Amino acid sequence: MKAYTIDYVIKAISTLLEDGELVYIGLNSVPALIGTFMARDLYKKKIRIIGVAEAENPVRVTLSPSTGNPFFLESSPVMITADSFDLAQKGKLDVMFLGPAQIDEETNINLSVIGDYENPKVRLPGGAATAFIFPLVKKAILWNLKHSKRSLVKRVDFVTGTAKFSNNKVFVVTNLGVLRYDRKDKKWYLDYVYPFTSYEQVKENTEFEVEKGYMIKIEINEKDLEFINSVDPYELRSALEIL
Amino acid sequence: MKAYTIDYVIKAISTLLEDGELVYIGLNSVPALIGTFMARDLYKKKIRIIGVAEAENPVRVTLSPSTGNPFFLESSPVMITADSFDLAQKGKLDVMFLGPAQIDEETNINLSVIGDYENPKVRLPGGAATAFIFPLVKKAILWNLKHSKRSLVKRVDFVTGTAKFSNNKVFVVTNLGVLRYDRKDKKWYLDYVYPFTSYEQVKENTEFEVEKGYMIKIEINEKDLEFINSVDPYELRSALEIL
Amino acid sequence: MDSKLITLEEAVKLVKNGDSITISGISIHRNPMAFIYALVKEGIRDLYFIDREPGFGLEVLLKYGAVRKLRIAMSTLEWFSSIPKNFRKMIENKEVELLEDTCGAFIAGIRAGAFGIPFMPVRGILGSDLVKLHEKAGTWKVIEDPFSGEKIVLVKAIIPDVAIIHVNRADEEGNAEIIGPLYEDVYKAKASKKVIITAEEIVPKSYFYGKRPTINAEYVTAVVHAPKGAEPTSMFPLYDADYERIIEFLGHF
Amino acid sequence: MDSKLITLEEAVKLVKNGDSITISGISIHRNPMAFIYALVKEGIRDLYFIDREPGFGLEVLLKYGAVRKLRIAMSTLEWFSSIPKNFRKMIENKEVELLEDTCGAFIAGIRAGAFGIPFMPVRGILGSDLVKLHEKAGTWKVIEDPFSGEKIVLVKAIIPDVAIIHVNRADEEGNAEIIGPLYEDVYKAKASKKVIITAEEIVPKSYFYGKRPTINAEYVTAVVHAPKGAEPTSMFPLYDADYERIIEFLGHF
Repeated sequence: MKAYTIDYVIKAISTLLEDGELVYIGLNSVPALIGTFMARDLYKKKIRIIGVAEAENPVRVTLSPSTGNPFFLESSPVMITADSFDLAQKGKLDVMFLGPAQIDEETNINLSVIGDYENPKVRLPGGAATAFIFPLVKKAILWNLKHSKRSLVKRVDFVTGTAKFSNNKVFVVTNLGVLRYDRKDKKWYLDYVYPFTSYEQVKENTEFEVEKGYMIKIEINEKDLEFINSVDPYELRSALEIL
Repeated sequence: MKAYTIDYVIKAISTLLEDGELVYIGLNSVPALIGTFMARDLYKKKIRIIGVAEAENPVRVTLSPSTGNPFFLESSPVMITADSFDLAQKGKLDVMFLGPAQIDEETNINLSVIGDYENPKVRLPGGAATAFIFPLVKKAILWNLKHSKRSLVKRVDFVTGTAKFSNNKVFVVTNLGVLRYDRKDKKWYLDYVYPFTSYEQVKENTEFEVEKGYMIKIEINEKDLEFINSVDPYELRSALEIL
Repeated sequence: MDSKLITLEEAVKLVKNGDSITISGISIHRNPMAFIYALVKEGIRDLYFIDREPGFGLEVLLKYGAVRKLRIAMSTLEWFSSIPKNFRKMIENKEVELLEDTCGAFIAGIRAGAFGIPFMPVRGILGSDLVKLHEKAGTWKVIEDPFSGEKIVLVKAIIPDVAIIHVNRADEEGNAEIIGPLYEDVYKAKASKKVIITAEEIVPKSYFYGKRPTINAEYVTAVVHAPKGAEPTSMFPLYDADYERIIEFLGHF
Repeated sequence: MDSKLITLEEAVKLVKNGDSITISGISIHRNPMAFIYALVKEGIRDLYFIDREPGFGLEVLLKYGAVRKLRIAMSTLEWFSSIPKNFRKMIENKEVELLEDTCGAFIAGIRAGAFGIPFMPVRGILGSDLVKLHEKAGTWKVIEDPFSGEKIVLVKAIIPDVAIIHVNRADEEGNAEIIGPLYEDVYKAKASKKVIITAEEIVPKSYFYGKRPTINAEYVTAVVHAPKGAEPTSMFPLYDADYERIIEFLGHF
């Protein structure tokens, strides 16, 4: 079976999730959705999955063009987003995924505009929950499939949201590996790489400094691929393939 | 058929309601409940009735020991109290009934304590929605079945709520008649009396000044009594009879 | 999620002496009576009882000396006793302290607790003597609305230690369904640190597939199977209040 | 209450050029598409479109030049187009103005509108550049929580002129039932000055006896019978999104 690069992103996301976590999945979040269900159903992590589809920990899902597909409810009760976000305000939401176009060295992230807000070069979709939830959630997993000096930047063009004033955990999962933000020394560490990526490659493609972290290699096996294909039988994720 | 004094209170309440009004009925509100349904079902006023029973304009009701009886819902959808009170915050609730132990000349009302709050001579049930809703509702109908200089007072012992800073209509329906507060000259007028009561009697039994108002006589006919008995077949209202 | 189904005897141990609690229902309707009886049998003491319009359940707790402090907008047993006997006597005798609330402010406070925000504004109220009591207690503040400049009351979030909510149906994880009147029961459940659901009927989780539970499992600590658990208060649409038993308890007539 | 049942053609006349509107659903799910198509056919202009995570319905309104201003937290067609074409192009070309919101703040604002209170606090957000935009627009203020002294964002009540909510069932008075995901649709209905319900099915009022409607008639201005009224967006549990028609509209491939 052939693995897409995005399958490594999915596996990395799955790896970052831990027992006991309550995980929220937003719109337009294909790798987050597959990775989270992989963690729960293939790696048997005791997590609970909620999200914008308003399905409370559905027994099974099949990926469709929307990660907000209400038909997830065929195997779950409804839990509405306002209720889920109230949990975040109480500090009871563990994990949230955000897909910024730019991430900077201070944990500022941008999902709003490339260029100036009033005169944007590119108008992006908007931050959705970002500004609100990024500082509230216990673990923020940022994902970006175009790791380059234009996406992992010194300073974002616009601060859609920031974890600068929070004390939470922040990870960035990209097509090159996984960075972890260390709050003590305010630096980024490379914790995970893929068989086809290296520290040097990450360093070269990141505008801010990245130190060597755990440097664990994410591997994909047949079981992983089988699982990913079972959730995404139409290979919709291939549309996100950018390498 | 014999008419209780409370039947005149009920008829007076029914008389005060007008087409188009949205009317809320709280707990422990027997005359309000019967009077309101009389207005709608006997006098065909186009009013809508909601309340603490959370029944939205029930087709029919039978009085039981609680005016919050959920079985009103056998002929109505649920409309929850929080939703009804949100309408009040928007200025969209027309009529509310309150049953204060004391009412004073400035429209202050007391449902909390006789005597000092910290050292009460009598601890009353409490104001329920009073403080919140009395100034918000367009027409407040206060009812008191013991019209005397101890209940209609110069100054209440405790201001549970007040309409002093509001611009709404305030009526007081008692066992002696109906007073209306006039905001222009800040005086009370006697608008309705019963066949067995008079202006002099009201004046004598009220600590603050009362002027003659419309002085309309409330009469009760057989149809009224039939209707009242149909809503209150067990004559539960007789327990409130105090004359 | 693992099963949260426990016995009534286990569940009452989740409430500690001195806890603040709130219960489902109003007046003589859908009070979690089975739990309340078990609680007084356990000899619970010094509760801080928070609610909007309680009635029978509170009278039972008061009668058995379980309550030290109250924050409610009204207590009434309506036709049975406009001012409930224990409520009146124990406050007049200063055996119990009362911070009188008002419905709109209670709803604002319990909503703030439910939403995880520190406070919520509420309209009306200004001019009431309740304002002084609550300002002294630290539960309300009067501020100028920073948008309009108008005076408005802010209510600090109400976060009870325990909510006990009697429902029609629940699954083992705590997804719960209430039929008919709701009162503030969803807000109470969402606001409280621990939530105990007592249910007339336990259903499989699949009962809720595709449906919105009235209360989501995520908010629930424990589930107790308690058929007829509201008696002698009413449980729509299953049973009406048992007027005979209420009169008997009150010792009237 | 009198019947509020009117035709789609009558209902679109309730929306005026320049109105602020909000619609049901998100992304490609339960958008009131029958109404939106009728609205653009009517030639509506200068709408101020307010929502949390719109998608298809907004793209249609934008394509036909119905919108002047947006206040939303995100617009996406997800797999079909991460950044919807008209959304991106019209903002970049300054044909449409956008005040970007964030989900929690939108929920706080629409709840304040729903509850009839002037504002609502929301946690998080501080440090975001959105704060400056909203302070300038007069929609947010950063204050010190008068209880704790901590900084917090207040969101001014959001009160759209019109909400259009597509539902599974409604009676003629406007009591409405939504099955499955709810999003902020109840808050939208409660907050808005006019509420238009479009319904897959019209049921007799007795359908709601003893039940809590998702939206109560008291909040509703008009009811329209619109079977398949969400197509090509999805309508749980009746029909899935029509991917072919969405792709066709987008002019992809």
